[in-house]
Amino acid sequence: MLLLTCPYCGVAAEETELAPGGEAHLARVGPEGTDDAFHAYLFEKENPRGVHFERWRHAMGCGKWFHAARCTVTLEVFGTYPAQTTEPPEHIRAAISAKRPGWTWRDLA
Amino acid sequence: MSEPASALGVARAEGYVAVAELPPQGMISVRGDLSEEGVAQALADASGAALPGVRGITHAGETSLAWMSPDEAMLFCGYDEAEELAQALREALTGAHALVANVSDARASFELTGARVREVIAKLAPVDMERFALGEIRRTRLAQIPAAFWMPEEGRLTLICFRSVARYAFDLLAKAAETGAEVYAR
Amino acid sequence: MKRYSAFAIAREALRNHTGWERAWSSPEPRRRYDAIIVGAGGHGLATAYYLGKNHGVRNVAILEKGWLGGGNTGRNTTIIRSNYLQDPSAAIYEKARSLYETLSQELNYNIMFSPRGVMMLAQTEHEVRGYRRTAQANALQGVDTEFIGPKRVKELCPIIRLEGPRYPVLGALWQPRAGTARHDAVAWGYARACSDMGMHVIQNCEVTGVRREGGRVTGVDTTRGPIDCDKLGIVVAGHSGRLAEMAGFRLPIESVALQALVSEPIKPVMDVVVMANTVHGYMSQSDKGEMVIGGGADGYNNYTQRGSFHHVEETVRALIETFPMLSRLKMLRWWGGIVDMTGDRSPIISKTPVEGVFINCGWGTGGFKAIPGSGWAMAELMARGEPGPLAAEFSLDRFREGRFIDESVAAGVAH
Amino acid sequence: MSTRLATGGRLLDRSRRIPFTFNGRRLSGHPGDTLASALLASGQMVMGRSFKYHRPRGPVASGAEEPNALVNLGRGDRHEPNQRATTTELFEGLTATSQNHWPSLEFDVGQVNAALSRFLPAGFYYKTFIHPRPLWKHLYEPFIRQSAGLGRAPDPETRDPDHYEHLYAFADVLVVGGGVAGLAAALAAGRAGARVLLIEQTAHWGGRAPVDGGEIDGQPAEDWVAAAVAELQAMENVTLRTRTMGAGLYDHGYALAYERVGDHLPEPKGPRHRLWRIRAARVVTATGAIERPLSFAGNDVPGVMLASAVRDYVVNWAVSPGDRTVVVTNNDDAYRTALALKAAGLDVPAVIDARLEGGGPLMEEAKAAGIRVETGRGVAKVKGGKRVEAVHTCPQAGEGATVQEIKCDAVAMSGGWSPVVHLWSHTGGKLLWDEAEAFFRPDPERAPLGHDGAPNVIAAGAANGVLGLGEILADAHAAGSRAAEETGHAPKSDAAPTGDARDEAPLAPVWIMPQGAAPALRAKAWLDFQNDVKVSDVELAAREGYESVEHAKRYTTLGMATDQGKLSNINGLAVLSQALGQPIPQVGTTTFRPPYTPISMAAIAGPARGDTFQPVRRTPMHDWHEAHGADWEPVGQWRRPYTYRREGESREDAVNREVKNTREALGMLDASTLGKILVKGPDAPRFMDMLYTNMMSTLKPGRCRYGLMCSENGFLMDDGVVARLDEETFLCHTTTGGADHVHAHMEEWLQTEWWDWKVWTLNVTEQWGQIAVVGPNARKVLEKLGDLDVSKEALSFMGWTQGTLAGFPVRVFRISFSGELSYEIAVPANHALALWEAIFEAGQEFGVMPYGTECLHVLRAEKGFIMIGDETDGTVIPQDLGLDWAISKKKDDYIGKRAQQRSHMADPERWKLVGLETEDGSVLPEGAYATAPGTNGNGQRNTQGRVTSTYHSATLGRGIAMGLVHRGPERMGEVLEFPKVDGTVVKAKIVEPVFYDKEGTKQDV
Repeated sequence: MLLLTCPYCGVAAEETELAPGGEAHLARVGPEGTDDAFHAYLFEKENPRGVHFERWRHAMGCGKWFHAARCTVTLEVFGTYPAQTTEPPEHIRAAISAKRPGWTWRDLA
Repeated sequence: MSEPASALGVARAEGYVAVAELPPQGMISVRGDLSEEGVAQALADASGAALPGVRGITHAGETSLAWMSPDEAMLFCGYDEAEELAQALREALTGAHALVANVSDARASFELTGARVREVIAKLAPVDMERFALGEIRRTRLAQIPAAFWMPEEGRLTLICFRSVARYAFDLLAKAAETGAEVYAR
Repeated sequence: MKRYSAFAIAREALRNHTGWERAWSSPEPRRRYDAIIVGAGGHGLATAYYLGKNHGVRNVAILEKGWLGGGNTGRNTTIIRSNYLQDPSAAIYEKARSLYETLSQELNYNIMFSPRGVMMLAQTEHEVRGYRRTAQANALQGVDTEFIGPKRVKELCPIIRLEGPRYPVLGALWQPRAGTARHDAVAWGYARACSDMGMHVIQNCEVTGVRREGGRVTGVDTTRGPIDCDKLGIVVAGHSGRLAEMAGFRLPIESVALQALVSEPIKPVMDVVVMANTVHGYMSQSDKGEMVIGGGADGYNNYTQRGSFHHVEETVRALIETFPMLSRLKMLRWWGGIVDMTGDRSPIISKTPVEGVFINCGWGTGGFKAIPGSGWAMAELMARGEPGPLAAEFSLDRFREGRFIDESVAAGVAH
Repeated sequence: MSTRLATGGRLLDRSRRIPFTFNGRRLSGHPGDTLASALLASGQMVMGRSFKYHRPRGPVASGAEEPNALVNLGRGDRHEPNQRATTTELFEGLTATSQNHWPSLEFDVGQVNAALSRFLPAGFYYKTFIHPRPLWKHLYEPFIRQSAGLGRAPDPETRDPDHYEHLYAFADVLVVGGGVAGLAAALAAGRAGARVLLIEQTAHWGGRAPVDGGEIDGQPAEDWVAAAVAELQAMENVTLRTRTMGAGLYDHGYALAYERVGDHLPEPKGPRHRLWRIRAARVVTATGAIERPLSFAGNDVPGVMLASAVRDYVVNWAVSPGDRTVVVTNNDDAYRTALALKAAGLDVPAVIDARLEGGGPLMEEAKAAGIRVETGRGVAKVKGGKRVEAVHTCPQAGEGATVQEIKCDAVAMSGGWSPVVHLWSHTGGKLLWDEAEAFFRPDPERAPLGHDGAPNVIAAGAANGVLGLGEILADAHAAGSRAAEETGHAPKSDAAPTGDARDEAPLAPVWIMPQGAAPALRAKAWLDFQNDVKVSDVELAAREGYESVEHAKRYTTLGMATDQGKLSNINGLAVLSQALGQPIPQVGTTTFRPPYTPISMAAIAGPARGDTFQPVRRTPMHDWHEAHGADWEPVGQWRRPYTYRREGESREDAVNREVKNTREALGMLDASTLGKILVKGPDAPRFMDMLYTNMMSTLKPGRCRYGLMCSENGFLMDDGVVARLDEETFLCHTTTGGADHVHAHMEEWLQTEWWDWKVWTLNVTEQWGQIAVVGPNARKVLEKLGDLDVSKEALSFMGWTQGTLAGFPVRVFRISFSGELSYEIAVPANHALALWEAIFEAGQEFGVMPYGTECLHVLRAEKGFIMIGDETDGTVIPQDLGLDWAISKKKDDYIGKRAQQRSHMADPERWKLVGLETEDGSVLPEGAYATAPGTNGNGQRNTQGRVTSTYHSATLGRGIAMGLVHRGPERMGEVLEFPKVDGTVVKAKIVEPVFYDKEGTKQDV
């Protein structure tokens, strides 16, 4: 029963106030993209055992989408941050490095 | 034009906390960046209330101004004043990037009164009611529906939800507030 | 191998059952096998079994990082049905169901397949249309189903409340020859049969790497040393992504927790399996008397085998509405399993970018019922290097082409 | 013979008697009794039958761990099976019946299984019932099922009259367990100022201490408990709760507690159960320990109990389980039972102590009290059937040769204690094997982690593997202080409560008694009393290769009974490890799953039952529809009238009437459920172009356009009419089911992809009631209502306007989903019913009738309009439906465009939408498939199309249908064959999907 803090309204919201939205930081592939690129964008999701970046919406609250950095094995939450960014902010990555030295996710580390 | 009819015709239930549907209220939704000076000013002027902070609600007489999200505010007023007030806001916000809509008919409002209003809400919403502050508005889940509430004063709580589920909300609240279902001794 | 029978039991009883031999051997790994199956769950063991039985490939090892049958095979609600809408699904699940019918005799191990019948309740007009469509499709697919009315529903399952209150029961899709089986026994029975064919079922042996040369698999590294092989079958629900990564390719898969629960045992009240998709719940009664209830899946990646409580809550409240007599029964045990979800919620039985490596995964919430069919199709694929008709449509590249097999279309969730 | 003692019973109010019945017998007990203690006091030792062999069963324990004493409780709608007598508080008029026997508790034919037990070893059913195949279904399984199950099932038509609720609670520190450990921890945390919630599963505080004796801070344990509770109750920051069990621990500090609010009353005054959903920063598990049975032959005979339980019955409830009780032990604690029995004036013929050197001070005390102690001895077997008659003692070291027979009618056994580590383990806390005490205890180095990755569970006292009153208090005080500190509350510097230090000789692990017990004895030594799993069964499992503890457990069903192995798991594990010749920690332990003890389904559902099972969404006109004979259809959570039936009308008649009337005169439809979403901003036009396949940016203010919305995966997701309100503002209509989903879809793209675009959205669905006025007379009625010019000139087809109608502020859309002259009128919801009634009134002279969703479907089908959910099913793209005209070729992008370029989506071989006309005019079956010659590789019939919508058209007097057909539009006039489920075949011709008013003149007048 996850507890995630919405970075917009500051509520430490329990899972039932939230809607999960899958992998974070996907770059949309439009009509110009290749079959492979489009396939990767839509289906080849990250599925790590460990550090993961994912999207959540505070659906039953302020309605805002945000991102969470979470461990899929211990469910530890390293931090949450607004969705209006193409990659995790530095302080989040630092927080992860402190807890999980040598972590990697996609091309991040 | 007919008298506006609330969803349940101001239903009422008496338990260890009283649950009453309120008559139609004026509500105006404003989408706009609340951190923008123009938007903030227009809201303050229109409501006469101070611009609330995050998860805050401020009052000025019959009018209240609520923070709904970083880019959404809700203005509460008399049902009949809503259209005018909305129009005034639209004019005040011309030029700014904002959306103003009179949504006075979209929701039902309830008032809970009694020493244990916090306890009754705690049966239905995943919110730490013991720590819920006056002047705060909380958008959350009431059992299976979205709802929002605030406490104008200790022992009194106002809750809003969509009109179509008013019956559901009322039945739940009434049951939770039934005499005999008290939880805490104090 | 000593055959199991009532006589054998009688004989053993006279010597305090001291004469029973091991159901499966516990050998040391060889240096090399013709084929290695990673994962000794139902699907992996069935794959090995049919490799031997149908294709004569018997120099096979099944590697299991924990104990055999310890994954989803031992954590599901044991429902077996084939009333699927799309042709490829109906084909493989019906193949599985028909194999289940005779599996006890074939394996000489009672897996207790109980063809008690499965009904899927139609509780909205939309569901009625959906299930009528499924019945039409099944008739052409050779799957024996029919759409029945409320009266028949009540006859078959007296504990159902027809009138609602929220969703009246308007009818049901009824598959009389579907049912349940004893889940652990399926894994144990296959393991015993594989062992009997001389295959190696190796437990507590985790694969740590996949060795390749020039785009071709040559073997695996394990916690018990390297092992060579010509062909590698990856059949590790919940961990497929990891193994694929070791082999150097990606899968369109996300792993989430799926939950189930059982009540305390009561005397028999329910002779059929009931699925109510409108309210997202399904239930049957085990031979022990427990009401076995399937819950929902989380919407986020999770490897903890623990789901979130609110799914249980949603399932239970729905079932109480449908079966009011549940109200005063008690939840005895609650658990979760990790399931692989693909882009269209249908499985993958496919070749991979690595020559000699084959993948069987993505069964989502529907794996147990497919075990024999899945093993059959996977064995065919591994033996021939090309998919047979059962596996053809379940290839990896269907996502790239937009050729989905979407079962959720008929009515709500596919369990 | 078990009886009530003349004096004592610390939990009893002996001044009052309360009547109850068991199997119809009228009995009585005292307030404070449990059902078990009251039955024992009434001489009723046998309370049930075991699961597999139907052996007679008496209580073995006194609390939540009880595997045997399960009863059917209550009558009729309040009947509840499998209630533990040991945790059922006695109340006035309680009625209970025993379970799992026929015809009676005393004589049960099922007991034949016991006689045949040697033929029914663990897993026997896997090895037999195999041939002949049909017999499994028709004979074997039905037989097994009948003999299985425990409690009587509630009646199918039963309706639980009680209600249940949930409660969200928050705490810095949740303390689970109200024994002295829990109290000490709560005191430490509470005094430090932390917000504390302390829960206890029984009705009493103090746990075992008051029974076991000893002093705390120089006063009797009982007095200290009373003082501690008083102090805690006085603290504003502390909440105490009895009858509340810590059921489960979940991730991120989420805990479930199960409060039995009304179970101790004849009828609950408020809710019966309350499920607490607690979020705690720290959880202190002070859940105590459970005593282990000893595995000797006949240890399941009624009268054989845990030593601690015997002590509880004597001290708490003044019940003597027997007149002569033999105590069997491998540790010192059991001597307390011997002493308690003696003190109560009961006979203790002997203490059989498996340890060669025997025990410490407690043993000396027992000897001093004149109790005979035999060390190095064990029990070879217990004699007796429904009641203990005697025990045969033997050397523990031997194979069970009887040394002596001791007559007795009860046996108190103690195999040592096991900490209750369930909650600790629920979220992944790991365990350590403690060699000295021979039990698993929490490993502080591998505690469960909270959302921040820090350990969030602290075990305290016996639950932490700490025994001895003084040691427990110190450990618990430290746990409470630490929990407070970690939640930001500096602990007061006060010292821990002091108690007597433990002074006991070490325990000697005894897993089988005697050590070398012969097979015949092992086959009678029970591990799991309810499921009838014996030492020999676990040994058999090991022999057959079921070596993993999970295998052995599942193969033998050890620990899978309603007590979930609270008494049997460790003993079974130890037997398995001996059989495998591996140390216990290497064999491992099984996982612990919630709940700790079973909790009611109803409590889990809470208030979600009956009218509040799920929200029903009602339009402003809901009650009007109800009053006018609406036949409801659930559409999502909405209720919409399927049709309005009149007296004596069938559903079909009603629909046909509505269709005819709407085509010929005037119909009204409540369209309020349609989604309405505002999209506004300088970037709104380009956003709309991305959302819809159409070109929306070119739509003129004042005009409407039908639009399609696809998912990024290319499939048609929703459709509806878009009205442009002004240059910057669009109003998007969605399907009834689509409103929330589509709004979320818009926000998702705006917030996570195009956050730099200046666009706001607002879901105003419920602000408006929407009324469709449809039919040749539509304009007449609106003109009659006045105020608004609805002439063709002023408001042409696909235009919209606003103003007042009959005094109501309205927005009127000139759109048609029926092919008729049609207006959709939006009015503020609080006025919608009034306007609806006004139109209905005014419409009388024009023959107005309300119509429902089915009529709506027929009307649209006659016109060949698609319906999301019928023509689409999540696999259909707009191109399949001949909607290419609604897909802009000028735009280089829209959501779903890229997906639609994939090979399979662009494939000309796809099935496409056509109309279908049966040759005989009949209605095609719903969902019917058109067959093609031959079969596929899997032997399935080939198909070339399917029916998506099929209706009887009252207008045309024949069946009409739409369907998706392989290359359909190129095959006009071809005849397809649709097999019916009854084997017959319907032939239908491929036609244009528009059946009525092909030119579209009627809607544009």
